[in-house]
Amino acid sequence: MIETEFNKAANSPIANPKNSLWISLKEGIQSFGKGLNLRRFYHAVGKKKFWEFIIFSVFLLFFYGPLLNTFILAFANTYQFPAVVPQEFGFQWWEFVLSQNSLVESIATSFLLAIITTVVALLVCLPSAYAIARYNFKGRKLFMFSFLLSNAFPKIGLYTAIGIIFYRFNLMGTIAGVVIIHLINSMLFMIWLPAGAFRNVHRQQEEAARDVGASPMRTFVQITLPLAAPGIAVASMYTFLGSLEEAQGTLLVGFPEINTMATSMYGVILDYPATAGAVFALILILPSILIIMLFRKHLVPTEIGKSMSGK
Amino acid sequence: GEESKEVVTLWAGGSDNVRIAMESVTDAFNNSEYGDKYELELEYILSGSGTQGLRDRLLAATKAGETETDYDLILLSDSEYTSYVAEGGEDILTPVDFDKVPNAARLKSSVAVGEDYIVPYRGTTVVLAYNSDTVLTPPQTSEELYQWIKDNPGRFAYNTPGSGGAGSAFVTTSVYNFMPEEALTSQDAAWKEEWTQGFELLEELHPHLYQSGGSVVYPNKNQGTLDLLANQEVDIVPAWADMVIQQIGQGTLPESIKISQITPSFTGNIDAMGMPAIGGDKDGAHAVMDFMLSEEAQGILLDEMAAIPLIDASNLESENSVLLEGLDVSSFRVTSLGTLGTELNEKWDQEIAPLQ
Amino acid sequence: MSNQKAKKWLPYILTAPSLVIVLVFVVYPISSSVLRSFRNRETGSFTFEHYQYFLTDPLQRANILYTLEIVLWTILFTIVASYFLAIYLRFSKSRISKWMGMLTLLPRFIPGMVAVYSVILVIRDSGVLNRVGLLFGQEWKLGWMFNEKGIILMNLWFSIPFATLIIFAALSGIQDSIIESAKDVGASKWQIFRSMILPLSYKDGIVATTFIFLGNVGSFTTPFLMGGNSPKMLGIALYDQFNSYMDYERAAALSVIMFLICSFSAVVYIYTNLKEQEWEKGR
Amino acid sequence: MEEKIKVQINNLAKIYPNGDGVKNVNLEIKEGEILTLLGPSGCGKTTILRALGGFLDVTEGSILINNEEVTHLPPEKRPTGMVFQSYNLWPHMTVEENLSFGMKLRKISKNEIKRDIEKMLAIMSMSGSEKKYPNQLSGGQQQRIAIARSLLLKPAVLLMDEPFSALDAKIRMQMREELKRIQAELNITVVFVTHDQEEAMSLSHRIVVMEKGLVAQVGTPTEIYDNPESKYVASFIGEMNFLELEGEQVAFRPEDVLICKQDEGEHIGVIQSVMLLGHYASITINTGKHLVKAFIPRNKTQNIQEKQTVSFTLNKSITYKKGA
Amino acid sequence: MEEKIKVQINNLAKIYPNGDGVKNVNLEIKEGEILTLLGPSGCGKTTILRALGGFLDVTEGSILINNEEVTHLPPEKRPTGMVFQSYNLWPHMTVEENLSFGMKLRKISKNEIKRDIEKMLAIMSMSGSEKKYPNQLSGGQQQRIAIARSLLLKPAVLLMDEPFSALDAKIRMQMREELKRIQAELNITVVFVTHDQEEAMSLSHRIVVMEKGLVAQVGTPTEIYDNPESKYVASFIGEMNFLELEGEQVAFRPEDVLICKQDEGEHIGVIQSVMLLGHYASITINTGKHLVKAFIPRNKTQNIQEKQTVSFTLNKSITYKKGA
Ligand SMILES: Nc1ncnc2c1ncn2[C@@H]1O[C@H](COP(=O)(O)OP(=O)(O)OP(=O)(O)O)[C@@H](O)[C@H]1O
Ligand SMILES: Nc1ncnc2c1ncn2[C@@H]1O[C@H](COP(=O)(O)OP(=O)(O)OP(=O)(O)O)[C@@H](O)[C@H]1O
Ligand SMILES: [Mg+2]
Ligand SMILES: [Mg+2]
Repeated sequence: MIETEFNKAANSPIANPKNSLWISLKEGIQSFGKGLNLRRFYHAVGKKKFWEFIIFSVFLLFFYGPLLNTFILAFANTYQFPAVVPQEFGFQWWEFVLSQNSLVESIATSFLLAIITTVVALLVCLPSAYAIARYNFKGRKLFMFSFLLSNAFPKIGLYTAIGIIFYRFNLMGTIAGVVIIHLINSMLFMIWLPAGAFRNVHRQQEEAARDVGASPMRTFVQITLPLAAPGIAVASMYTFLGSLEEAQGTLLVGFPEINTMATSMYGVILDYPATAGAVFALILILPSILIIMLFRKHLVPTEIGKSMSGK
Repeated sequence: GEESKEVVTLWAGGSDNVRIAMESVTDAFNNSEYGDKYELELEYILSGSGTQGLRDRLLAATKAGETETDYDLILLSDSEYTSYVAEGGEDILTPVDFDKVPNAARLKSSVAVGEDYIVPYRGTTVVLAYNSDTVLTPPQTSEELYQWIKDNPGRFAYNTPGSGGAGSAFVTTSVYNFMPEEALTSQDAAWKEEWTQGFELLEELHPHLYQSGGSVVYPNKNQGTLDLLANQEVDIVPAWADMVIQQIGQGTLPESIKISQITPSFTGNIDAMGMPAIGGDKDGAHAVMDFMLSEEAQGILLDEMAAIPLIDASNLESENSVLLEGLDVSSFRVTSLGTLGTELNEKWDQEIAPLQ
Repeated sequence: MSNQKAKKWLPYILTAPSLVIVLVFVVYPISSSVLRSFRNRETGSFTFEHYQYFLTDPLQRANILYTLEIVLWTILFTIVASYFLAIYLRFSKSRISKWMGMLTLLPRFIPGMVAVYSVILVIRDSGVLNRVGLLFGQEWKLGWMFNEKGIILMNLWFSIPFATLIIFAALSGIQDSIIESAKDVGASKWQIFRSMILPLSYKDGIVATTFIFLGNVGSFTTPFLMGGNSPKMLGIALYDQFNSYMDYERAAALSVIMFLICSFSAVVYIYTNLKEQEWEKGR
Repeated sequence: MEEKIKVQINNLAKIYPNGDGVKNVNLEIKEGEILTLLGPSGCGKTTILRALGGFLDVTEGSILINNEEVTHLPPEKRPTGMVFQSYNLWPHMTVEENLSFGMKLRKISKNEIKRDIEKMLAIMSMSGSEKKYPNQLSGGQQQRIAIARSLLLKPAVLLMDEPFSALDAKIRMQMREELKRIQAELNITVVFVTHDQEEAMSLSHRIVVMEKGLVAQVGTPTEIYDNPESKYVASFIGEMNFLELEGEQVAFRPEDVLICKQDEGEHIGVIQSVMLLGHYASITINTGKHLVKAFIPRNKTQNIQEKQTVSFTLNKSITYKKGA
Repeated sequence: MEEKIKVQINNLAKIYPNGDGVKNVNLEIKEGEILTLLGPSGCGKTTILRALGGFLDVTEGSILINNEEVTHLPPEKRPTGMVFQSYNLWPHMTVEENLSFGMKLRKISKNEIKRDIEKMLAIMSMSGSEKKYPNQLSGGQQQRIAIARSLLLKPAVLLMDEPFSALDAKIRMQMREELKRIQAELNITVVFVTHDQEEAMSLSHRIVVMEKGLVAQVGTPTEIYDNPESKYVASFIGEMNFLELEGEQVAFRPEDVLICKQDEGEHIGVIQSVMLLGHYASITINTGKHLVKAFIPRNKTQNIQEKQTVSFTLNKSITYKKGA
């Protein structure tokens, strides 16, 4: 039944101009299917390349296909079943989303929170990271694993228990309370990653600085820190983005006084149709993309992988 | 200057469409002549976000003996009022001084309970939303609906009662239709004995409901069933009238979607305003209540969230008025189950959800 | 001498701030939750009833098993796929593999909600996949929403890139000459994997597994948006206890149960991490 | 030594995408000889070796081992054994497991494996180390085990890529002698890669000197030391002084400089430095235009001091055209 | 060279928690000399050097530099400069920034810094590399900059911990000569650590031979080469043969073996191998009980072949008690 519906729409001479896009898409896909003789392709590029191509396609489709689709939907005014591509493009939902002043406010709050969280996390975690990297003190491993164990307790359970403390200290619904929640979420990587970075700074480089007359503090600030900066930057980026996207804890201890993009997104996803959610998703993802562009030089997959495994 | 204004904080909770409408009302209040004296601030608690609900917050603050809070004014439905009183006592709310709310005189309907403590401002009810392309004659009675469900397997869905009022209304009426009408507004645990028949019905309907991946699925949240309807995966769902109307207007629901009420009807609500005793600015709160019953505010609510006006709507011009036609506030079935509601949901979770 | 003493205390001073935060905002709340889980709601007396409830109630037991099932499948698929990807990334020198290396990084930075939302739009019965299928006159109702399939798929979306990164890093630590000398003595691809790659990287595989385990046992967003009504994943069951039933004692007990399940995996991690095998010593 | 040809390389070329690589390589490697590829970093030694081992697809040419074409076989199908510069052993396996891994793949019986390993460890002077892990062995011992591992599989050719360069000077020396001994004992064919001319001189039967991807000269160590065909080879093998005399380049070795009493010598210069290098001393003489290096036995260094003016003659020299 | 004492080490001991370390170290380092600490890996060379530089708390004893006690000063307060084996430079700073970092800390004026750096780079033959980053320099160049950095601060003593061991053989040689030249030019005091006896011999004024945390012998290269006080020193410095004759150990250097015609020599043996090492050849003679190594000049190798029976006498030898 649905199929005939669809054929009717597609073959109709007065085909809605809105639909022309996905008709041409359909034709495109069909002719692509015909033209792309997989076997011919296989022989043209060779076995290795062929499989590489297949793997890469599957990879892209699985990991990036859905995101791309969401991006497209963000610019759809109408997207009703069974259209593949929105029937009508436009900025209707952008207008809707951006017209709400609470949203603009929540964006500002989000960034404020993320910045504070990152700065506090740096201040609190860097010394620990340095200690882990440089000193072989008693309880070092235990200390490292305590962060792992704290990740083993269910987040919601933890937040609720923290809530009780927060009530006592009047931290409920305050920036400080939310920052603490975001902070404890980011501590694991904020310590492990910079610790890896500090470990990669050769001791000789520090000693050489001491040798030419720099005090321990100056050595740390002018030699160790800049050399570990890429790793620290990546960790900060995790913290920053993590804080931007955190919703569960913010809802539990900060809501409704503290409203962030992520908590708003919750409502939008739950209570709105796909197109509005897509706009919000895009807004939420923008900082990630910007930051990744900024840091892409330091994003070395192997290095990040190594530090994430606590090495 | 700005500083001299008294700040009134209004606390509310619910779905996001209510938030948007309430934000508009807030802006309107601040721009009205009341705005010269008072500044209204909205604190909105999104439902389903896992955060502590408004009632718990207020009760917690009351029990903690706090007196100087910013819970100046809260929004609550008349059915919720019962549970506020049940846990917080009669004096959790301050009685309304109706002299300071002149617009109250224009009210066409009244609340079922707590008349002295709360002022109603909008109505809303659960209805059947259906795809008029495929359902030419929608069911008129509950019996017809149940028969339709069995005749059209997989084309009906209701959301889990814990996740939204539409599903909850469907479950509640399905169960309470077998019971005396007074049970709907009673918190007496004895009524639990009589739930059996209703649950048998729900169990019987279960295999005929919407399926995905080979098993029956109850979507989460009110929006979940509306999505299924929009995407033509089902043909009929129970839904809040305001949500359906609003989304048809926005174009996210196709225009083929229509609403209709059955008899006995699904439950509805009258939403009201109340002043917690521990809140501050009472004068400001009265001013806000008065404003909410003005034509301006009622118009905004009608426009933005298809709320059913409680004052004479003939002067209000809105596309939504047409769609709301036939939904009579005075005939809404009101529930007030208190903690029994939670237990009903729990029973549903335990008996219906796990069915294969 | 005082210099030496200061040196001894320095690491403890440096770790103090983060330690205090962990103690106050993690260890203390967890401990109080543990206490609470043993308390009767009305009388406040000591009781096992909450645990008993979760371990005997058939629904709750089904939830626990359901969660474990999802987590185990997720781990299985993830590890297989990640090894496959990581090996490809490590040993292919083509430009595509460099690109893929970079692209595996990004999903970590995509807000979880956005990802879940995006995947739902594709796989739900009225999603992009089915719509594309309809273009060809096919009904592709996957039926992956509202059951474990969708959750597992989504978990894979999150965990494969993550595990791939960790395993890839481990494989990068394996010298080419180790693989080449194995080839040289006549080992096939499978033998190289079994005898060289796996023993030299399994620890990192376990690290990845642990993180996936921790992340998935308590996961909320994915099952909340994609899961069915029953059984439920533990994250949702816990949420219900707070949000719908407001039973904080039971919630605490469930938290502790989840914690114990997770700790099991964390202990495996710590054990393999602390245990240095003979051949690793002095490296 | 029979003159049987073990490996034949015909017109081999391997060009990397960036244009680097080797070409025009023609070589015959005889059974039972140690052939060394010698040249500075980046000249393509490893490239040739890896082509022999099957780790590279060659661009052109063919390789025959035992008269059979192997050009396109993967490493596991070639009768070659490779020893790398370092990280040879599998760190997670004991010495015994390292040694038996390849043999097990060949389905050799357990007893035989055990016997062979024992014998080989004895040859390597490593008996009793079966249960040790590589990290419990010194660098030199590890390389011995690596060689043993290859030899146990009885390869037609043993390929060694700078196997000793990560070792200490002393151990390096020792390993060289060891290798010569084992090679002679088992009469195996070895292709050895090094950038250390001393190493090449001391252990090769023949040396292939390479320059920027091309073969510059092939010959026995003596041939190459005494008759370097080009200035490049001359300067690369051993120490060589170059003087510009009447538009020609005169090349001579430091040991061919004869320091004379007073002014009897052909050339005059000031001694700039004296470095004692064990049994001989290296002296740098500044003639004003050039620095000349001379080696003299230790017992003749008593009379020689820095800043002293001396004269010297050349025992022997070669003349190259300029620019050659 | 004046005989002024620059550094005095009195009864120094540094014992690590695991019991390793050095002890009973007494040394006087004279102004303007290159003193080398030489010994096998793990003997404690680095430990002494780091104690001098202030990177270690010593267990016992004292260190005086310029007659001032520095035993408990941190590195930044000591008049020493250290050059490490590698990773000396700060990769995030240009050569100029690397060089000026320490000078700026000393509040030297900008102009002076600039002038000094230029001069120092000229001495190091590195002029014009101011704006380069360390990763744009070769290993040898990096070590030069590291030396320059230390020298610019005019340290009383320059400490160098195997500074050339990460470099290629050729460049290593070159750097040694370079170091000698610079040291002579600036008349600085250098404590140099190496495990390479050739390196120690070629550049030191005096050598401290170490054995397992203790000083085994101190002396000039010639003294140590000619009169090693113990078997240990003898075997460590240069090549040394040991024969057991009548219950005593006779030690002699390979160059002191004189190969005789027919049976004229004191000892008889079979030539086991001949290794050509450039300007001389190393010959191994099997006397039946021992293997004896002999060095002979290249021009005398014509008549010598493997497996030939020869006789030889010893020019010179030292006798040790057994067990010494
Ligand atoms: N995989 C590769 N891709 C591109 N160029 C390469 C590759 N491997 C080697 N080269 C280049 O080919 C040339 C020869 O390299 P090769 O490794 O054979 O030199 P080598 O003589 O072994 O040097 P070394 O002594 O440094 O090991 C060099 O210029 C090198 O940069
Ligand atoms: N921080 C330390 N803790 C414990 N033992 C150490 C430490 N540093 C060095 N040692 C031990 O002290 C001894 C001397 O070490 P040192 O580094 O001084 O030797 P070295 O002569 O410099 O050796 P190499 O040539 O290998 O550098 C060794 O046995 C070493 O294992
Ligand atoms: Mg090479
Ligand atoms: Mg050392």
